[in-house]
Amino acid sequence: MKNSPSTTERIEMHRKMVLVRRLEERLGELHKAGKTRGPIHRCDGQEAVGVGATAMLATSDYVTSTHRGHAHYVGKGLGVHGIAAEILGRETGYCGGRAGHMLIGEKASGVIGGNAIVGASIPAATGMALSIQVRGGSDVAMCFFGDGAAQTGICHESMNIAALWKLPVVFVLEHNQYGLTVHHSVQSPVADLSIRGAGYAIPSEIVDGNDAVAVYRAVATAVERARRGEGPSLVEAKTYRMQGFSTSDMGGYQGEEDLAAWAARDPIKVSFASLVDAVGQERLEQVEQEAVAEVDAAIEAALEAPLPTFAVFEKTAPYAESF
Amino acid sequence: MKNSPSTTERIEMHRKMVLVRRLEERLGELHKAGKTRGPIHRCDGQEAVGVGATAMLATSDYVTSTHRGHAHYVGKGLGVHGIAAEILGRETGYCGGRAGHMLIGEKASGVIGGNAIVGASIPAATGMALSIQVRGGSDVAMCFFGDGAAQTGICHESMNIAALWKLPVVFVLEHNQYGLTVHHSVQSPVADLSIRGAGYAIPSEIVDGNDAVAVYRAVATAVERARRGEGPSLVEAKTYRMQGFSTSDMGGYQGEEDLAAWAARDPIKVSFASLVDAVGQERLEQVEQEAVAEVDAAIEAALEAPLPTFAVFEKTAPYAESF
Amino acid sequence: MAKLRYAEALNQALREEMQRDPSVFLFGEDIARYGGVFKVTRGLMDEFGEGRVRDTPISEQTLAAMAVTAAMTGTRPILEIMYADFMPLVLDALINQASIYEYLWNDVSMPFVLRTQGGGGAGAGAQHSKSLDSLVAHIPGLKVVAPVTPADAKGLLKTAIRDSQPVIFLEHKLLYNLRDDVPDDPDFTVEIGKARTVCEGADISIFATSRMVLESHKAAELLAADGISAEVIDLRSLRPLDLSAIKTSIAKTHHAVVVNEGWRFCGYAAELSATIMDHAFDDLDGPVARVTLPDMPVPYSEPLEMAVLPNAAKIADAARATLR
Amino acid sequence: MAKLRYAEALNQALREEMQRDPSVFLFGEDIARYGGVFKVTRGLMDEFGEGRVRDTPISEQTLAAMAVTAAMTGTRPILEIMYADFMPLVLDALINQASIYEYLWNDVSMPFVLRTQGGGGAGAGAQHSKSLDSLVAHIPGLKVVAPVTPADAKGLLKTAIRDSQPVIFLEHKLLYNLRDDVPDDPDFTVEIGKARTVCEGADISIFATSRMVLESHKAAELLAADGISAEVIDLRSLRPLDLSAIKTSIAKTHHAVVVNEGWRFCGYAAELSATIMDHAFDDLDGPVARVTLPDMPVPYSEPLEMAVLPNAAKIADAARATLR
Ligand SMILES: Cc1ncc(C[n+]2csc(CCOP(=O)(O)OP(=O)(O)O)c2C)c(N)n1
Ligand SMILES: Cc1ncc(C[n+]2csc(CCOP(=O)(O)OP(=O)(O)O)c2C)c(N)n1
Ligand SMILES: [Mg+2]
Ligand SMILES: [Mg+2]
Repeated sequence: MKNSPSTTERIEMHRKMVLVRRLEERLGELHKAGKTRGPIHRCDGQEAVGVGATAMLATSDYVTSTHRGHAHYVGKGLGVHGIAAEILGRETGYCGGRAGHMLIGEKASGVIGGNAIVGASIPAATGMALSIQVRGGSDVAMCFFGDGAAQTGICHESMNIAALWKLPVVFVLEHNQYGLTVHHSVQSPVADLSIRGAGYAIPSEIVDGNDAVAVYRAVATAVERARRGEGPSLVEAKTYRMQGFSTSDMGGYQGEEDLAAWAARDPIKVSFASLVDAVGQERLEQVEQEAVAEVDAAIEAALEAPLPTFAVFEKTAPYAESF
Repeated sequence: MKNSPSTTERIEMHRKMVLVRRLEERLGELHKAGKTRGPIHRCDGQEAVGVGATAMLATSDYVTSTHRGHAHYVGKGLGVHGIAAEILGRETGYCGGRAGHMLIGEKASGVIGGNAIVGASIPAATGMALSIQVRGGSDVAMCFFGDGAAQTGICHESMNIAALWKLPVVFVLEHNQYGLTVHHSVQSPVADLSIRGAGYAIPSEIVDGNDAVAVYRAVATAVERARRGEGPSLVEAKTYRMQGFSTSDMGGYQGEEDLAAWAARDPIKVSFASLVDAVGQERLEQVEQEAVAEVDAAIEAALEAPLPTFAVFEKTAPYAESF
Repeated sequence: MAKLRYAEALNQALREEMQRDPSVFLFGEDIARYGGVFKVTRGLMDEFGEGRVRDTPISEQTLAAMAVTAAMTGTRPILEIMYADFMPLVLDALINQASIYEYLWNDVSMPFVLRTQGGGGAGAGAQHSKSLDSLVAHIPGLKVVAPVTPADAKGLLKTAIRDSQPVIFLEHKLLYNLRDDVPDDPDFTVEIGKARTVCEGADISIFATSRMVLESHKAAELLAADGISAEVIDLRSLRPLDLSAIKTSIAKTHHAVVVNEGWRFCGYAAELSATIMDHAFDDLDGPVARVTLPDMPVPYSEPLEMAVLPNAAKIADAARATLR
Repeated sequence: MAKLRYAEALNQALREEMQRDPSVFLFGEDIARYGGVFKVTRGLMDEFGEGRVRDTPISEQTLAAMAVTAAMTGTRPILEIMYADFMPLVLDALINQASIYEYLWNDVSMPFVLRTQGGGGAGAGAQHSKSLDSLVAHIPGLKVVAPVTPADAKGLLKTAIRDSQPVIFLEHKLLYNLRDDVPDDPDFTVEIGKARTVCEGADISIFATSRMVLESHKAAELLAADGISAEVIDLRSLRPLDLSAIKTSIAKTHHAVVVNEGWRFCGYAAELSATIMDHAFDDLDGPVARVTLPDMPVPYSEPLEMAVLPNAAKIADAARATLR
C-alpha cells in the first residue's frame, strides 16, 4: 500500500509508543507520590497519533505541539532524558526547567514547540510553513491540535490562509473525544470535524488514531503533497483520552464502557498484534523492555539532577531592563 | 411561493432602496465638495441585501451591522434624518455626533448597531440571540457581514456556538466580491463561502443579492426557522460593490466590465422591472421622487443642524474618573 | 457568619444572585457539568439548569463579545475565562466593544461580569501564571476588582453582578482554598471603589492588590521586627481607585510601596505610582517604590518561579530602601 | 539628503532592507496590490513579487502568530496591522507567544517587525482613532518605537528590521504626509533606545511620544511667550526607555510633563511618571504632570474629537500648573 511504513519504521514506532507509555505511567506514579509540581497532561492511549504522524518527518521539518505533547516530542526525536528532566523542573531538562512539560521546545530537532494556549499550535505551524515557502525550502511544518482546539478562531484563520497560499503544512487533528472535561458533543454540533476542510478546499481524511500504521499512511500522503507544493491537508485521527484531562482532574465524567472499549484497542496492543508475525514476539518484547528501561533510567537521572538556580544570564538578556 | 413579500412590502423595499441610493449619492457629492469628514463607506448597488433581509423583521428583533451599514439602518427602520445628521457629525444625529456613520446604534429600533471592527457584527448578533434564548423570547438577531469578515476567527467561533446551542440568529453574508481593495480570490480559496455552513450543520443558501425579493424569501425562511427554535441559518447574498471601498479609496482595481455587468443588474432596476406591471410606472416613480425628496430634506436639515459641543454629561458618566 | 473557602464564597454569591434575578446566567469552559476547574461553579448547573449554566467551546474571543451584547439586551451574563493569561483574547470585546457603547449610544447599559484568575506560584508555566491587570485596568468604562478575603470575594461579586457597568473580576489561583468568615446575609455586598485597611501603621504605606496583599501583610510583620510600622492597604478595587484612602494614608506615613504581581513596565504598579505622584506628591518624603514581577516570563521550575515572584521579603526590602 | 514624506521614508526603508536581505518579507491587509491604505508599501509587490509582498485575509490574530514563528525559522517578517485599534487581536501572539520564547527555549530569536498606526484627529471614530501604546509597551522581550520625523521613520524602521528581537513600530495617521529631510545613505540607521531633543530648555522638561511631540513643540512656543523655557524630548523609543536622557533633562529643569495620546489610567504616561519617580524623585521640585486623552472613547464629530485630544494648549497649561 502506498506510503506504508517499512517494518523497521514500524518497530521504531512501536518502541517510541512504549517510551511514551512508560513515561506517562511513571509520571502518574510520581504525581501520586507528590513528586511532581504543576499539572501534567498524559496522552496514554493516544500514542499512535503523535508517533505515527511524525515517523516520516526529517529533522529539519517542524512540529508544533499542544499542552499534551509527550508523544509528539518523542515522535519527532527528543530524548526521554531531557523530557523527563524538564517535566521535573531540572537544570538538565531541554529548557533548563524554565519551560515545563507543556512548553518544551528544541529548535535543533524541529520541535518548536509545545504550546499551552489552546489552538496556538495551528497558526504557529502555518507561520513556519510560510517561512519555508518564502525561503523556497522543501521542508514541511506539522501541527497537532485537539478537538477542542478546532473550535478556536485561529484554527479557521490558519486553514484559510494555508489553503489560499498553498503552504506546506499538515494539520493533524487529534480527536480524543474530549475538550478539557466536556465531551465533544458539548463543543461542536458536528462529530467529524474534518468536514470543515471542504470549506477551504483542503483535502481531509479521517483515520483510526489508535493504529499507528493508518496514521502514518494518511499523514505521509499529506506530507508528500505539502512537499510537492500542493498545499495543506487535514488528517483527523480518532482516538480517546484514557486518563483525566490532567493530574488535577477529579474525573468521573468518562464512561466505563467507553474506556473499556478503547482499552481493547490500545495502540500498543494494536501495534504489537500487527507486528508480531513479521518480527516475532521475542524481538518485540526486547524492544519494549529496552524502552521501559530507558524511561526508568531517565526518570531516575532526572530525580537526581540539580534544580536550576535563578541567574541573570543569556536567557534573560532580552528582558534586560528588569535587572 | 413560500415566504414571498406582499406587493405592499415590495413597494416599501423599493422605497427604502431608493432612500439608501439617494443618501449614498448625496454623500458622494458632499465628499467631493469637501463637506464630509472621515471615511464614508457607500453601499450603492448592494441595497437589496440590507433592505430585503430586514423587511420581515419586527422592531423588537435585533440587527448588527458593519462599517457599510446604511442599507441595514434604513431597512431596520431608522430615519434618514437621523442617519444623515450623524454622518455629518451633528447634534441631531442618532448618536449626537459621537458615533459617526460606521457606529450608528439605536436601541429602540433594534439596531445595535454598526461595527467597524471587521467580523465583530457576527458574535454581537450571536450574543443577542443567546440573550433572547435565555430570556425565552421569540425574537431573532441578524448579523450582516462581508466576504472579508467571513475569514475572521470570530466568524467560525460564532457559527459553531450558534449551531451548537440552536440560537435564534440569522447570518447574512453580504458577498460584494471585495475585501477592502482585494478581490475575494485573494482572501479565500473558495468562491462560495456558504459551503462552510456544513461544517457546523447550519442550513445555508446562496441568493441573488441584487434581487430584494430573492433575499427576502431566503431570509424569511431563516427567520422563521430561528423563531421556531431550530437554530441559525446562513444566507450568502451575491452582490457587487459599485463604488470604491470608501471615500478614501483611490480605486483602479475594479474591472470596467464587471462594473458594467453589475450595473445592468442594479437592484433598483431589478425591483422596478419586477414591480412595474403590478403597480404601474406612475406610482413607482412617485415613490421614488418622495424618497429622493426625503433624503434631500434630511441632508439640508443636517447641514443646518448645530455641531455638538463637548460637555461632561450623562453619556460621559461611565467614564467619570476622567473629569 | 460561616467559615467558607474563597471558592465557596464565590459559589454562594453566584447562587444567591441567580436565585434573586432570573436574568443572571453563567457561561464558560468546563463550568457547568464539571463545575469549573477551580470549582467555583459547582452544583449550579444542577440547580439552575443547562440554559443558565453553560459549558462552552474554546472560543474566548467570541464568548466575551457575546457577553457584551447579551448584557445590552436584557440579561446579566457572567463569563468565566479560565486563566487571566487568556485575557488578550477578550480584549477586542472589552476595548473596541464594551468600552465604547455607553458613550456612543443612547439607553444602553452593559451589566456583565467577566471572572478570571491569574497569578503564579503553582508551577503552571509561562502561559498560565500571569497577572495582566494593567491590560484591563487601562480600559475606560470598565470596573476592575480583585478580592483577597472570602468575604470580599462574596460581597464584591454580588455588587459586580448588580452593577450596570461591565466588571472584570480578578481572582487568584492561590486564594481559592483560603478559609475565613463570610456573612450569610443575602443582602451583604461590598461597595466597589473602597479600599480595605489590613493593618494600620505610621511609617510607610503599602498599597497592594490580590494575593500580594497577603505578602504585604507578612512584610509588615518583618518590618515591625525592625521597628518600622507599616500600614497595609488592600485596594480591592483596581478601577476605580479609592483615592481618598490612598491620600489619607500617605498624609500620615509620607512613604509608600506599591505592590502588584504583574509586570513592572506599564504595569498596574506604574499607575499606582503615578496616581500618588498626581495626588500626594507634596506629602511624599521619598520616592514610591514599585514591587512587581520582573519584566520576563514566569518560569516553571520551583526555584526559578519563586525567585522572580514578588514576596514579603522583597516588599520589606523595598520599604526599607525608600525609608532610608 | 532628499525631502520625503513620512510614508515615503518608510517605503524607502522597506525597499532598501528588502534589497539587502532576501529573508525580509511583508504581509498584511491591502499592502500588496493596492500598496497599503496609507500607501507605505506602494510599488513593493511589483519590485519584489507576490511571494515577498502579500495581501492577506482579515485574520489579524493568526497573522501575528505566524509572524512570530516565521521569524523563529529563518525569515524576517514585517506585518502591517492597519489600525492600532486592532492590536487587541494580536496580543495573544505577542504576550503568550513572542514574549516568552527567547527565555524558554535555546537558540531562538524572533526578528519580526509589526507596523501599525494609531491616533485621532481624522474623524475615524471610536474604533479607528486609538493609541494603545501601553498594551504593547507592557510586554517583556519586545521593543516599541514611535518615530515622528521622516528621517527617524526611515532610520528606526531599518534598525527594527535588522534587530533580532520583535519590534512594534507605531506610526500615526496624521504624520504620513509630513515632509522633511531624509538621508539617502542605505546604511543610515537610528539606534533604538535613544531619545531626541527637539528643543532645549531650562525650566521644565516635556517628554512626549509620536504626534504629541509636535504638539509639545508648539506648547514650548506658547510657554516661551510666557517666559517659560521648556525642553522637549521626543522619546522615539517607548521601550527600552532612554533613562539617561530623562534623568539628565530633569536634573536641569526639576519639572516634567509627560504626554501621550493614549488613555490616562494605566497608560503609557503613567509609566513615564513612575519612571521619573523611580529615577529622578530627588531632582523634582513639583509633581510630574500627565497629559493624555481622557479615559473615554474618541468621539467622531470634529468639535467633540478636538475637545478630548491632547494638544499644545493643554500641554502648556499642565506645564504652567506644575511650575506654579
Ligand atoms: C485559549 C485557551 N483556552 C482555554 C485553555 C484551557 N484548556 C487547556 S486544554 C483545554 C482543552 C483542550 O481540548 P483539546 O484541544 O481537545 O485537547 P486535549 O486536552 O483533548 O488534548 C482547555 C480548555 C487554554 N489552555 N487555552
Ligand atoms: C479587524 C479589522 N481588520 C481590518 C479592518 C480594516 N477594514 C475595514 S473594512 C475591511 C474590508 C472588509 O471586507 P468585507 O467584510 O468584505 O466588507 P465590505 O467592505 O466589502 O463591505 C477592512 C480590511 C477593520 N476595520 N477591522
Ligand atoms: Mg480533545
Ligand atoms: Mg466585501
